[in-house]
Amino acid sequence: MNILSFLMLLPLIGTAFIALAPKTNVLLTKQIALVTTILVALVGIYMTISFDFNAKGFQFVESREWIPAFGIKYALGVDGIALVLILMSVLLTPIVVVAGWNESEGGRWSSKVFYSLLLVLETMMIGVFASTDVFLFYVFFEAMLVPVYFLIGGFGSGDRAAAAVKFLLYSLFGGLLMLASIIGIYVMATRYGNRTFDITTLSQLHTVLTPMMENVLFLGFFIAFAIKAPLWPLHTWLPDAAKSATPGTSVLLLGVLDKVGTFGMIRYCLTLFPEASKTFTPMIITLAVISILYGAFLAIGAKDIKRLIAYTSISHFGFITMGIFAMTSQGMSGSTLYMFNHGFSTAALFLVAGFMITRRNSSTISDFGGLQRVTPIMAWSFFIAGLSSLALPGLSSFVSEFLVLVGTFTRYPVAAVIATFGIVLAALYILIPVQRALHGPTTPGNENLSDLTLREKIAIAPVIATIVVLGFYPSPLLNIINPASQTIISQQGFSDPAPTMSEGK
Amino acid sequence: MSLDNYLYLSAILFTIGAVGVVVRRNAIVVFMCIELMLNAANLSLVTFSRINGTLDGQVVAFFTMVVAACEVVVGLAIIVTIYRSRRSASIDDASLLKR
Amino acid sequence: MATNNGLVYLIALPLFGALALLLLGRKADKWGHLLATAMSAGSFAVGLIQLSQMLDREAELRPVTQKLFTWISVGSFNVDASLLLDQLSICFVLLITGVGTLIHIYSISYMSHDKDRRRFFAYLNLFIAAMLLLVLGDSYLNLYVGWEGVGLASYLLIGFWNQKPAYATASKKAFVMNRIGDMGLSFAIMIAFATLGTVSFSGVKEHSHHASEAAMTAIGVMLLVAAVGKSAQFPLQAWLGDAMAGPTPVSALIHAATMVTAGVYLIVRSNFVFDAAPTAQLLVVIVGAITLLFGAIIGMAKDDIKKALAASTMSQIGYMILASGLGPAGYAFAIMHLLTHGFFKAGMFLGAGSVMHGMNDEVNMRKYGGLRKFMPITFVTFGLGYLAIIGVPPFAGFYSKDMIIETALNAGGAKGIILGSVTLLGAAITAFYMTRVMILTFTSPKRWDDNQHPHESPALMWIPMVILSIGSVISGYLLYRGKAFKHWLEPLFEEHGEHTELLPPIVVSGLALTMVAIGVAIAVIKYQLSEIDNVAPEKVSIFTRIARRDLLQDDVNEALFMRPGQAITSALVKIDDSVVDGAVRGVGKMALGSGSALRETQTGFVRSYAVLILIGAAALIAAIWVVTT
Amino acid sequence: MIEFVSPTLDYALLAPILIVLGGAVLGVLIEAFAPRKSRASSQLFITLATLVLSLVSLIRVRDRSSSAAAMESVTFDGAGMLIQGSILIISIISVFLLADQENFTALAAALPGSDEERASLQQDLRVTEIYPLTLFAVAGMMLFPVATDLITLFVALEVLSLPLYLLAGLSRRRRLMSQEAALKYFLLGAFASAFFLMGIAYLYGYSSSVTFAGIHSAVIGGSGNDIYLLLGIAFISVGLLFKVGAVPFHAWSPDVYQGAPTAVTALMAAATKVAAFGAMLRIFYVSFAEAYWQWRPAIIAIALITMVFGSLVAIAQRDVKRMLAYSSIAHAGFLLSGVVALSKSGLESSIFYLFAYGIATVGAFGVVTLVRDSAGEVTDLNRWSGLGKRSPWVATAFAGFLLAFAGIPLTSGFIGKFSIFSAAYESGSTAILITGVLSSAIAAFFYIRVIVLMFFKDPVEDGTSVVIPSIYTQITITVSAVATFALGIYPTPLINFIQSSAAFLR
Repeated sequence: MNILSFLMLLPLIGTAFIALAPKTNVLLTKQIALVTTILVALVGIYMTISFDFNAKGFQFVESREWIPAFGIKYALGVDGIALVLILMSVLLTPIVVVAGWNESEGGRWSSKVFYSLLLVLETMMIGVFASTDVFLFYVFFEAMLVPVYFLIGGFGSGDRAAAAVKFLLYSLFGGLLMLASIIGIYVMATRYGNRTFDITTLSQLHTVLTPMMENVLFLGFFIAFAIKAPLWPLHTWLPDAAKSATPGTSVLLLGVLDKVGTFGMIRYCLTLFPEASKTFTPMIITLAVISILYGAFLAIGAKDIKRLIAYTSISHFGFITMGIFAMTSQGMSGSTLYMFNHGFSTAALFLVAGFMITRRNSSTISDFGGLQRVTPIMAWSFFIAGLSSLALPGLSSFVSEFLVLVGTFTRYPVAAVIATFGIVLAALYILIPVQRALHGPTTPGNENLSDLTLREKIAIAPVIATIVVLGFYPSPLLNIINPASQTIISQQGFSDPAPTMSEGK
Repeated sequence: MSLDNYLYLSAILFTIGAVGVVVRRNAIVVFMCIELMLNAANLSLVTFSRINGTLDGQVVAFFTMVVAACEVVVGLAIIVTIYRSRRSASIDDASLLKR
Repeated sequence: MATNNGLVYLIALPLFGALALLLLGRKADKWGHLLATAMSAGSFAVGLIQLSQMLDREAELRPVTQKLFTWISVGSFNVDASLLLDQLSICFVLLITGVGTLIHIYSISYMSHDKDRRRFFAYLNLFIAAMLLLVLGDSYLNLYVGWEGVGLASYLLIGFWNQKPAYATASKKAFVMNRIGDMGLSFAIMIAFATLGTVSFSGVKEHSHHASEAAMTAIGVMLLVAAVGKSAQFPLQAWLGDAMAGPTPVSALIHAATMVTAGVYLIVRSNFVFDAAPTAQLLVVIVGAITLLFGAIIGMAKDDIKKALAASTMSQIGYMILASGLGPAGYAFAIMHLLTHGFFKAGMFLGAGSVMHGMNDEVNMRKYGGLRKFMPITFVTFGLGYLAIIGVPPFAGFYSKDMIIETALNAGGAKGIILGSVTLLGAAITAFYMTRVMILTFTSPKRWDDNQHPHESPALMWIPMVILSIGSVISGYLLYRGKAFKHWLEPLFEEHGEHTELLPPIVVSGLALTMVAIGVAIAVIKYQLSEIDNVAPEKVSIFTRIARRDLLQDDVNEALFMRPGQAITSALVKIDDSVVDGAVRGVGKMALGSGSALRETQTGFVRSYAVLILIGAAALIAAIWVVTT
Repeated sequence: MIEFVSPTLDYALLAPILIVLGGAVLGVLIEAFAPRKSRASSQLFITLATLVLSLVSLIRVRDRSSSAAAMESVTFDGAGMLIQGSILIISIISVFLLADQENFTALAAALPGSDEERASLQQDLRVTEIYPLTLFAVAGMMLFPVATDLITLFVALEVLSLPLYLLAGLSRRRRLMSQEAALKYFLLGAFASAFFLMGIAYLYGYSSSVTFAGIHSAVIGGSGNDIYLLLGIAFISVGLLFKVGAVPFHAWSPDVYQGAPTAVTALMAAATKVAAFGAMLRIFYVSFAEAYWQWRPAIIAIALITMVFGSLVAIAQRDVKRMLAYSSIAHAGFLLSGVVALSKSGLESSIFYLFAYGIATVGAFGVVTLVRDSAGEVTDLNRWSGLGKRSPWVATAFAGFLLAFAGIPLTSGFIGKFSIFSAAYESGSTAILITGVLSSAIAAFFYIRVIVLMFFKDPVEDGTSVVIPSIYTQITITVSAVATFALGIYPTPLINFIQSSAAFLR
């Protein structure tokens, strides 16, 4: 059996076991979930190791007929980019399970529901990155929404129902636009004699499309991804969703699901519609730069810690998008690496924020104060997570952020320069909450908060470790990513701008 | 005289029936107007049958009468029940279901 | 270039110390400070070994490198994590680790009462490691890591007592303003990569000859921005004063001796860029000159001893920057002044610390006075530092500063005249405010109330002070003798022939000394021979007030950046809710509204339905009719 | 003098229809002679048996196709068989809903609120006539899509309509509403069929033939008077569009859906739509195909209006059954895009969509029958809140059906939407694709609102409760749910089957 299919099957098996587990025995449910996710993670790591860095094209390929009538295949395969993202997903899930050990209680439904949804979601997360058939991708892309919707609405806090609905409607709207485009592609492909959804075959389709048609189809995809990513001005669902969802869910939401947007831009927008991508690049880069600064400013203005993290993510997704459309190997690899790192740094932020919130029963920043004296370890974890979010050199996100900036600068200097101001704002939006929550005198209500428990330490330690290690030694990931991004750029007919060095003397 | 006149007549009858359906309140009358429309159709059918010189049209006409009869049966049954439970055959009274 | 696998230990030792102390937590409270000191000392030892090896080699063979691993490699963007030790970096290595170790020792006693002493030492070690990485990195990107690393360390140390909100704010301010500088550095790197295709020192150096001057200027200016941020030069100087919130040893090490001088290092290190970009070079000089006076003026107005010293640091670094802006002629002297300054300023800060230690952390000099008798050692060491900084021969400062003044004068033309006079004026002001500090603290009559019990600090504290004071006496001459230091550094720079001498050196020295004498004299008259009250007088000239408010630097920043920033933020927050999200909600409402509106067509009357059907039929016929004909 | 040709009938092909009619007649006899006690059970048995039998006989002849089964007046071909099959399957599962006696009045003749009614309730009388009526309706539905001459078409239309008029009026609770629904349905239905008949007349006048084939050749020949063709198409369309409930001929459906007994509503919403669309597809594909440039713009316009209108108004609904009614209007719009596609893929996708939609609809209404309080079914949406807490499985099933309506992947609805829109787009109408997608987005809005009500709101304590489903209802809901998801996850077998056999014999 293909390893990718196996990877997707495992969580479903886990779900089956959970279904069998007695409703009363919550612990057993959790244990099953944990074991499953860990197994998945191990398989994922094994897959990464057995991945051939130098080979071009997709690996671990599997292709079966699904709906031959429409030329739809159950086709899987990963290149470096997809692999890295899958790895991220499967690594984050067990961490989320451990960190959110008690999130499943206090929901509307039993823990069984929670973990079933979680595992189903994991399957779909893998599938959405692994599928090489546009239709299959779309199926995962849309179906994914349902478990998340119930995770937010059923186990979240505050006005969770509204947030869930907002999230779902936004995404559905995007999804339907994308459906229109997919139908368009399908019909075009049929018209030009090849009724298929295979991404590799379709990547030739643009040669026969009229520019107008290509642009329209491109927009269908891009808007969907821009909502997912999210890109300004289609972002307003994210803060609400992130605020209402449980920390664990938020990690998966911002850490993994939103990556589907940026991943889609690379895998679908660029591959399927190179010309249109070129046409829209200026607009997209502009939006990206706006997102960077806009998200940063709103993060500075945020009163609620979860909203703050959400806004920082908007800023970061601006960077990722910018890097993607910069069309340089640095930008492309940087963005992909950025996706991975952002997954972990956001995870760290959200999880620690979650720890803080559960202790204080409030997510308002001003309710905290002087935690560093009360709960040093928690404070430190938050601080380090914050530093990685502001891309401090030596932490993983610096490498990716700098690559994105350099890569963009070589082709779009102005955008890069404006975007760089984001790093000053980043310092503000991280240090302000750090000062409010961790520094200063210990404010009433915080005197006897307890520090991280062993479980929480176990959950957060690997994340921080990853952040630090990848900061100094990103090569393993870059080796996986580089060939893939190279392929994509060359497909686009781009090559890195050579040093200008115009003779002036 | 030209057969077209019959067609015009049937068209007029049909219209009268349609308008009747719209303007009259009493269920029975409305129903009668519908019958009128059916018969207008019949007239056209017969006329066309004459014009085309095939019998099918007349056959249809016969079928129509039968069907109309059945409609009467069902229709009157419904109208009567309504009348009994509402003590009125005005179709405007029956407007609980709306929006 | 020769490789040497020993370099990594320079950084590894203190880094290990930092990590150990942070990760072990309270377990290490007992011996943490000792480990940290040992690590710093060890690093110093390694440095000495490296120096001795270096001395054995021929001038051009002296630089050594060590490649640790491939850090980032994407397309043509390849950066190795590798270290470079040459004549320039070795000076810094020794300064950092040497002074650093002394300050470790000093802190053992200075921080002995603080229950977080271990954390303090962890931060110190972290700083040492980062600073070493800064000066050892062989490419701008490696330097960047150290660059922000020291920023982090200084953030942590300034905010070491961050339970005091003011201190927390100070640390944040320092970090953010540094980030603005860092932005400049990243711009410089981007431009370098985009134009030259490399970010390593050697690479840029080799391209610097045939790259366009425009590119070089751009890089140079951006590097200057970085330097300005890190070295608290104008206009990014505002954070240094507040940074005095940190424990005094920190001020001595980071905000006097080492970190703040990183800007000078960056410029001198990038000499090849600036040599190729005269415009950028001019800017450097201007910044240096402005800051030199700026700091000096503030220094005259401060009553807080640490702030006064901080201002003086700012001004002294102004000297160095100015020198480094004078091209090959000045680089050596910039570094030389940097080193001597490292000694005497660190020593004076430690002195200040010891004074505060004896005065229950009182920092207001107007509440000092006559401490000469109570803490003689401090007085002497501080005094030697004082003589050094104002530039009295044969103390260290005299040689280094004199050289700078000389070079400035010889810069040629109006430039030379202006710079020369600025530096001379600076010397006078320096003399004035430093004398003021001396008098207010030590020699004037006592102004402290009787619940104060001034006393000399313990040996662990005064030994480092003594050592540093020795340094501030002799270091200048040692480096000056036979232009030793100039020759030591020469291989790194490209000499552009000799400069015209505006005035003979002896005259320059004379001028300088007269200026100093004037400064001292005024101070003595104004403070020693007249009554000083223990609260700052209110009825003072507008200039004094402005000077006390740091020449309005904070007011300007607030008006220009902070308030607009806050305005934008709150505006955007509103917009995001009302406009962006509002639009989305609006669409929803619209759909709902039209739904309920259309709903009304369903009247419930059979006849109206019939009408609908009728209309529909008519429309259908019409439509088909239209199409058909 | 025309000499009389004795008709030759192919009973094997006619069997499915004849069996159903026979079963209906048998049912009538039972009403006449069997003792009251045994009626209910025996009627149910006979009905099911008949339908199953008919299905079997249909399968037996599935790969035969002939237009000579009854002298050209009915044509059995792949498409027809598929549609008949769908009708039968849908009817079978909805008959289980009929079996639940809570749905129907004890004594149709009794006055609402009269002693007579109370007495009849106490005696636990039951109108068992519903079964034969249903069978008659089903027979009509099966005849409708295979009829290939206008007479048969008209007769079939009436045969399927008349019983439904009556069934609509037999609700046990809220009888006034029920009767009103019957009245409205009847009057408007008759009104529409009058148009239909007039259309027949004009087509006959145009082509001097009543068979589809004749009309087809006349259209090709172009000899006839185009005015007649125009009027004919228009009037026929009015009749058909009325049945499928397309705007502006939709107005009856919300009222009737709401008033009629839910079981009947299920049958109407699902089976009738299938039949009506079957007939529509046939007549437009077979007879009017070559005149498409005349009618297509109009039908496209109606399709667009229908989608948007249905989706928009559904948002504003507070009553489950009305909401479903409007959603079915929207779906009628989607299905019309299959008609205008006028291509093989259009036909295939329409058939798939009809089947999938029908199944899901029956299931959804099945759930509606379960949510009750002392006064009968609770259709007020606000009182559905917290259903997910009270009875998770029922709520989950309903959510599933809603997701299918919304066209979320992994449900049958998605495949249907995808295939039908791509068919429409293939035939070059971008407008339908865009509008369809957008109105689906609007539609999602209210489907999700219901899901929120059921799962994320807390139950209101007002006696609303979910009755323990009778075994029949259970079967209905389970079967539909399973089918809905199965067709979403692995539709290949059905699609292949449809592809292999879906074609109209001209």
